[in-house]
Amino acid sequence: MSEKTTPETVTMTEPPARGTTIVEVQDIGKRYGNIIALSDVSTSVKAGEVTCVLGDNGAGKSTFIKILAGAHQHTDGTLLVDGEPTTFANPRQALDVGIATVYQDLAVVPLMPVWRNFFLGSEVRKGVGPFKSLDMDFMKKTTKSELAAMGIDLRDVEQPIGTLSGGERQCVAIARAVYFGARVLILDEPTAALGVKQSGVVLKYIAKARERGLGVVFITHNPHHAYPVGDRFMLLRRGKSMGDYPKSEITLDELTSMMAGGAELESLAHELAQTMGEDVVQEMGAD
Amino acid sequence: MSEKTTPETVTMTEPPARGTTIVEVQDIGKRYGNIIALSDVSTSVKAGEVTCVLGDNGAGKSTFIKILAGAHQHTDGTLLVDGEPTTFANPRQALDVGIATVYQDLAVVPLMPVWRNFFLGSEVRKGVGPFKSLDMDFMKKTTKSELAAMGIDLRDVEQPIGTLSGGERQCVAIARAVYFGARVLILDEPTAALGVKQSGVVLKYIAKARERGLGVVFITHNPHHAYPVGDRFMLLRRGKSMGDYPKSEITLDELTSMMAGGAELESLAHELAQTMGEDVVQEMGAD
Amino acid sequence: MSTATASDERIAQTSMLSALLKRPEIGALVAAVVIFAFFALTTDAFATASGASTWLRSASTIGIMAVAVALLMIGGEFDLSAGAMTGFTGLTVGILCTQYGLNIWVAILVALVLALCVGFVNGVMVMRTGLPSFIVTLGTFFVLQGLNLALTKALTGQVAIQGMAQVPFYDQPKAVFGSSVSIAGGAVFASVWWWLAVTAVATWVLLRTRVGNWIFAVGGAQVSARQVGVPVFKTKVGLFMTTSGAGWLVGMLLLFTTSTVQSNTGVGQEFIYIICAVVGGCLLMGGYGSAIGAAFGALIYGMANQGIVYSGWDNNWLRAFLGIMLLGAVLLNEWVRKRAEMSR
Amino acid sequence: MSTATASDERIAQTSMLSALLKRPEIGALVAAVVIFAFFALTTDAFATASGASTWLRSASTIGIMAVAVALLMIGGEFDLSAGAMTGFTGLTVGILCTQYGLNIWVAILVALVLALCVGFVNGVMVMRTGLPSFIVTLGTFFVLQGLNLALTKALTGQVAIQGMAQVPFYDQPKAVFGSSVSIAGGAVFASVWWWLAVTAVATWVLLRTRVGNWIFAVGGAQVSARQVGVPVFKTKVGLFMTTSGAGWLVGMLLLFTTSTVQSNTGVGQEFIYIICAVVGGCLLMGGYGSAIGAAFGALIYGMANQGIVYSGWDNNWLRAFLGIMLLGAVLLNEWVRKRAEMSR
Amino acid sequence: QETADAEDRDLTYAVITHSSPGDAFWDRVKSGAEQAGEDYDVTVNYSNDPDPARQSQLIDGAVADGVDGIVVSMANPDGLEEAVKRAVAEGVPVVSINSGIDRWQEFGALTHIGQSETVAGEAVGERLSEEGKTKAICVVQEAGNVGLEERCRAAAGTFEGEMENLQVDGTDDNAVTSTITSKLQAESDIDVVLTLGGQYAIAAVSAVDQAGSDAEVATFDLSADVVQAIEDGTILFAVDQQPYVQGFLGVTTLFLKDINGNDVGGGQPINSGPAFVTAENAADVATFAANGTR
Ligand SMILES: Nc1ncnc2c1ncn2[C@@H]1O[C@H](COP(=O)(O)OP(=O)(O)OP(=O)(O)O)[C@@H](O)[C@H]1O
Ligand SMILES: Nc1ncnc2c1ncn2[C@@H]1O[C@H](COP(=O)(O)OP(=O)(O)OP(=O)(O)O)[C@@H](O)[C@H]1O
Ligand SMILES: [Mg+2]
Ligand SMILES: [Mg+2]
Repeated sequence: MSEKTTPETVTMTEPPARGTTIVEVQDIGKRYGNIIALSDVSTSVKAGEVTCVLGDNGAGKSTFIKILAGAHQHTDGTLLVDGEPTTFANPRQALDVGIATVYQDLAVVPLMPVWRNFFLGSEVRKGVGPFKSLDMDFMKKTTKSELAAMGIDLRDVEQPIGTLSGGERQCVAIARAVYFGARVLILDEPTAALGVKQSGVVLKYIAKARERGLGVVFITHNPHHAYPVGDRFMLLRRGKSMGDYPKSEITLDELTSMMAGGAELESLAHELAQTMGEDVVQEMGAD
Repeated sequence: MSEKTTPETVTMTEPPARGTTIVEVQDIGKRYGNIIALSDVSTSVKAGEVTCVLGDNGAGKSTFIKILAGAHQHTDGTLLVDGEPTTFANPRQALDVGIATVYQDLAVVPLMPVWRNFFLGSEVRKGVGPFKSLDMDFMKKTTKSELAAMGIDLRDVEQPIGTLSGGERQCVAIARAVYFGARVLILDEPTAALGVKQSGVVLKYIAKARERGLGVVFITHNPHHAYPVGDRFMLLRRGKSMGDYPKSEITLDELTSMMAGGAELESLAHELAQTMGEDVVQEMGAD
Repeated sequence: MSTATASDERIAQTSMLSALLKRPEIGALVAAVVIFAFFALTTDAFATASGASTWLRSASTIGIMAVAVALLMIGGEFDLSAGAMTGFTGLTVGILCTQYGLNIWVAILVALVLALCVGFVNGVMVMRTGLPSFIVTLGTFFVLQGLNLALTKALTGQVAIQGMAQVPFYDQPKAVFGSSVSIAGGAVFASVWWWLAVTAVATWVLLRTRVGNWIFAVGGAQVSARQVGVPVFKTKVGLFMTTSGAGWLVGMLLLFTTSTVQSNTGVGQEFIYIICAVVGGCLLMGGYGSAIGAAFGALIYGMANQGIVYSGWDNNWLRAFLGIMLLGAVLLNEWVRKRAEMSR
Repeated sequence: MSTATASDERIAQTSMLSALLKRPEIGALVAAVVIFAFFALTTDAFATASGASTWLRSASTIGIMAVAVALLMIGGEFDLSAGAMTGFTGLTVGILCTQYGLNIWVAILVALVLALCVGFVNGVMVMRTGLPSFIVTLGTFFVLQGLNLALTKALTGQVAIQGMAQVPFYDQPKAVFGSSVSIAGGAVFASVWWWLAVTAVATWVLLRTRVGNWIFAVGGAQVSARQVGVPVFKTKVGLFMTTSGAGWLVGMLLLFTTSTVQSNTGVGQEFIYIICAVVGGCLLMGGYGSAIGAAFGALIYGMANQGIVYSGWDNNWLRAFLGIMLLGAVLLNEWVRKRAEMSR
Repeated sequence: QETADAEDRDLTYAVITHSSPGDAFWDRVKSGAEQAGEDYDVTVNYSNDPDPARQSQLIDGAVADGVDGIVVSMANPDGLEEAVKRAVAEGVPVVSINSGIDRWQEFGALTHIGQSETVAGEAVGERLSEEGKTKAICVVQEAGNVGLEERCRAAAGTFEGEMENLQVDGTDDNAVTSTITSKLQAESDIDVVLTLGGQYAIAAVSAVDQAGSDAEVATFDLSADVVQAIEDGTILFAVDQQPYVQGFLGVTTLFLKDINGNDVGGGQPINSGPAFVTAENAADVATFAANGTR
């Protein structure tokens, strides 16, 4: 993993045959103490497919993907990787089978420079034996170019990542996952802090990853982001799965109203209309 | 400030006359060491108006509002509050003149219970003299109801806020600012982590606040969120102001393409089209 | 305390007991009970009234400081000068009375003012320079330690206060700080009552007042606390002054119980206070903990220290036993806390 | 080092010097120079070869430990058993050689293995139980302290190692750990070379290797580090073992320089190490610091300690002077660092 | 208290001193007390704490534990006054050792077994004057320790030349050597270094060597290495306060009181030393020093 030396923009190895199931979950569940954050969720991540996970705040989306990423262990049900029942003891094991993740809270070390964060855990080294040392030039260059490709023009890759803006940090996390994602790419609200342009780039990345045969799990609250790139849509509500629809069975409008909880949205639009005027609500409705 | 006892959903006091300038900045700038995050920005926040601040990631939006909120001190230019040149030494001073803020990083204390976070810095007390103690019942009840009004049905207000989902935490920060915002309400990407329904509630809150004569500063990357509620749109790019437009001078489409950097977006849509198919790009374009 | 909707399907179970089990001090309480039971069963004197009198006394002065240090730690800071402060205030009173014949109450007041000043300086230095309190108060510690030795020697020619009992009106403060009442045959020293009072007040402040809220906030996330308008500066300086005030109280208790203080009194104790606070459930990085837990931590320490002596184990191993007992208590503590987490 | 685009209009100015000024150790370097200059100017003996020999020697053993402790602190942990460890290893070798007649090199190896085991146990306990290392290693510290006293006493009948110089082949390890060479009229002890070597290796590891990256990461944000695949467990346990290994090295240096160790050797020194690391720019909460800075911190401490003696100030005030000097150094340090921040 | 006869020796004595942990001098007191316990087949519980408040708690604890007698060192008599008086009032016989010669009668102790740091210190001061020394440093390895301060103060009192205290960090051997070296470098007219413990004498010898000074080393307390050094002539003399005697006699006094009703000393204090170990008699004590009993 750390022996990559080709400074390509997006490096992906070992693409599995399109349509094969890479990761599958059956009746999976997670409790934090007596809080049941997730229960009885079943779905699968297939090569060359984008699975969008949708749902209200607190529905359990992040909990779900943390199980896939090895950051949390499930307390009920089964997780199958390549058909084998697995429990990832830590995220390293998930990374080692080619699952790369962008966490909602980004998983960066604030005081460390941007480039060290980018390659953290998968450092590129040169030299031999006990005198192997970091290939700093390569890593700095790569970090800068990968970020530039996302439209982030960093002043200085030596800057502690904690001093970057929210969106810049988000882009580092995404660029890193894309760079190291080998078979599955998991993205938890990657576009939340991003501008329109950067969001577009991320969607493009997702499409490219799908193209190359990776399985992608994509979480977002924006139906306009989810619908164009998604192949399947899994809906969570209050920790339970409310269904798993292929794109052919659902339209953007249905998706939007499902995400918003149907009827409620209309009454909301109505309320807003009273304060802001009718024309405004039309725009709103489109969202 | 802490003597509020009416558990109204949205409590706002002292609404100034509509259209009066509450806060004004002239050629304001901010440096972090040798990094110039913001320079020469001028604008004003008026009672009963929503000023949207737009711009790419890292453009300086958060820096700008942190100056208004007293969290950072400006290094150049002037900040006028009610016409008086001011430098807020700390956010308390800003709060005391009625400026409440939702920070992008939320400003919550992860290990503290939700209700203590909600009232932190503006605790409600009962009793007399040195034996004043916290009015815990009132604070817990208020927290629960304010969050319920935003569509967040919390299991337990005693839960440490660090264990809430990203969106739930966001809602606490927003509900708090709305509850305590007296004259100016500043919101830094409040809807970023929110679901469709919760975003709608936040927009409704903004509309209501405007209605009641508060000045609102609203930062978002979503033109569909900005356009319906905004009265003026200020565009930042690389720390500089690119203009300050009233709603009458700009359409949603212009706004969108301005936010995305115009031409670039089109080439992006084109690229995505090649991988995902034409129909998809139409949806994208709408965003 | 829990306001959870009982009918929420996302909560497995909930009970009154579980609310109690969530408290940070629960582990320390269990550990204290276990240690008590152990020594009560294995030694004769431990569980007698006069035995309890001894370990309660030794726990009490440590306990008062541990509670104050716990507040400070919850607020995210350390005070390494806390130990030397107990000696400093005692020596101040001793020197002023025995060498300069100052009225004893006035001397006590002077010592209090001096202590608060040191606390204030500590707090202001930490807040103004942005240096870690660990280092700033270490500097103060060294300075106090040096003053204690050098001034005492220079002014009294000795390294300990002598002849305190002959000072006029000695009996008055002695009644307040150094007396003891006999309960069921065991002497209960004034320091024990003070300890209970300090713990009760600290617990009330922490959980039921605005200031308590601020203490948790400045320790848990200082930037966030500042952003929502918590007066961070005042809160922290106040905490440092509270700690040095507690140092004064303990200095008085030591002086009037034994009628002497030495120039090295309290040196090295600062870490005992921190240990007690941590055993009692405080996080080292701040933002979490309890005053009552720190009191239990001191009780554990006092009981272990005295219990080992009662057991008649070879004194050379004292430290080793203490270490094992401490580790045991903390592990038990943690185990209980984890179980409590699971069942909450 | 800086890869900033020179033409970026969002950067005010940038220079080669400013990259240097960003380093965490810069403040400590300046403070060390100031203290050196102060004593060199105010005393006669300080800046002579034989004077330098003395303060370098006293800085060296503290410095080695400070560097190891700095790595551990950057990794977010403390080791309070580090001081007692220096005594423990020295006593082990002393007892094995003088009481059991073991070959001296074998004894040295046994001590190393024991030290690494203690480090390993420390690390595993911290990682497995989730307890703060402050408490776990405090337990180990007490246990070691007890063992040092009780075992030494039980096995040798004394509280210090006697007759070490009469052990066969004593000269061989003495040459490695306890010899001195004369440079420009001043004796430079082996410990000084070891100190330089340890500092250089630690700096290289920290800044130029993968492990160094991991150390910063586990200290700065353990959860995040784990999420991106850093082997947190191995890194931390390795750090604890490094610290106890350094304790072994210092134990050997002490034993073979003075040919004796006492049962209380190193007790209380653990805080000196932490102080030196913090003066050298390490953050107490981890994730930031430098090995070379810790070495400067030890240098400052060593120079201040000896310089005060050279100055002939009233020795009772030693601690007070030390405290003031420490505060001064740290304040200067901070001031330089802030200036550096501004101009970077 | 029951009066035990020779057959029924189920006796327990507490020895409570003001020693810091690991102190070589007090370690010998402990050895003496424990040896006496073994010889008489009685239980001896040794405990120590330099802090008078803690020490008086230990005394209270021993009383609560129902011991048959207490041996106590009273470095800071004011601090122990109440506790000792309480013990006596409870009928527990108390013997004071080492320090406290002025107060033991007042507190109601059976007797006092000396000698104190003062007596030893004064003897050293005189001895150094006899040797013709003019400028001395007294090396204090633990700041603020009452016993150590007293030794230096008493020595300075009888020494005709000039004597100054030097504080060193006793837990860092390297620092001890360096600090003494620095002092000798800074003041080359120092002609004697007085240390307060065997280990520190060894460090002082190497410091003298390091500094190229021609000062001589004298010390309190013995150890095998010190005796060796005296024989080799690198240490001038050591003063042996015979701490073993203090521990042994303390327990013996209580024991005799218990089994035989004896009042050892007959209301007068008993002297336990000091003795000087010099090149002449070093060989005689060498074996005892190696055993850790002198
Ligand atoms: N403390 C700091 N030190 C150095 N640079 C900083 C600091 N804070 C922010 N910056 C820099 O200032 C610039 C503006 O940051 P700011 O957070 O204001 O951006 P933003 O417009 O809010 O972006 P986003 O939409 O991503 O939140 C960024 O490039 C960031 O790297
Ligand atoms: N460590 C934890 N302890 C207790 N409860 C937790 C913990 N982590 C999450 N939860 C709870 O589990 C539920 C699901 O959280 P999760 O983060 O998975 O939601 P989400 O769907 O990602 O929401 P969002 O869209 O707001 O990010 C939330 O109600 C949250 O309060
Ligand atoms: Mg989430
Ligand atoms: Mg921002």
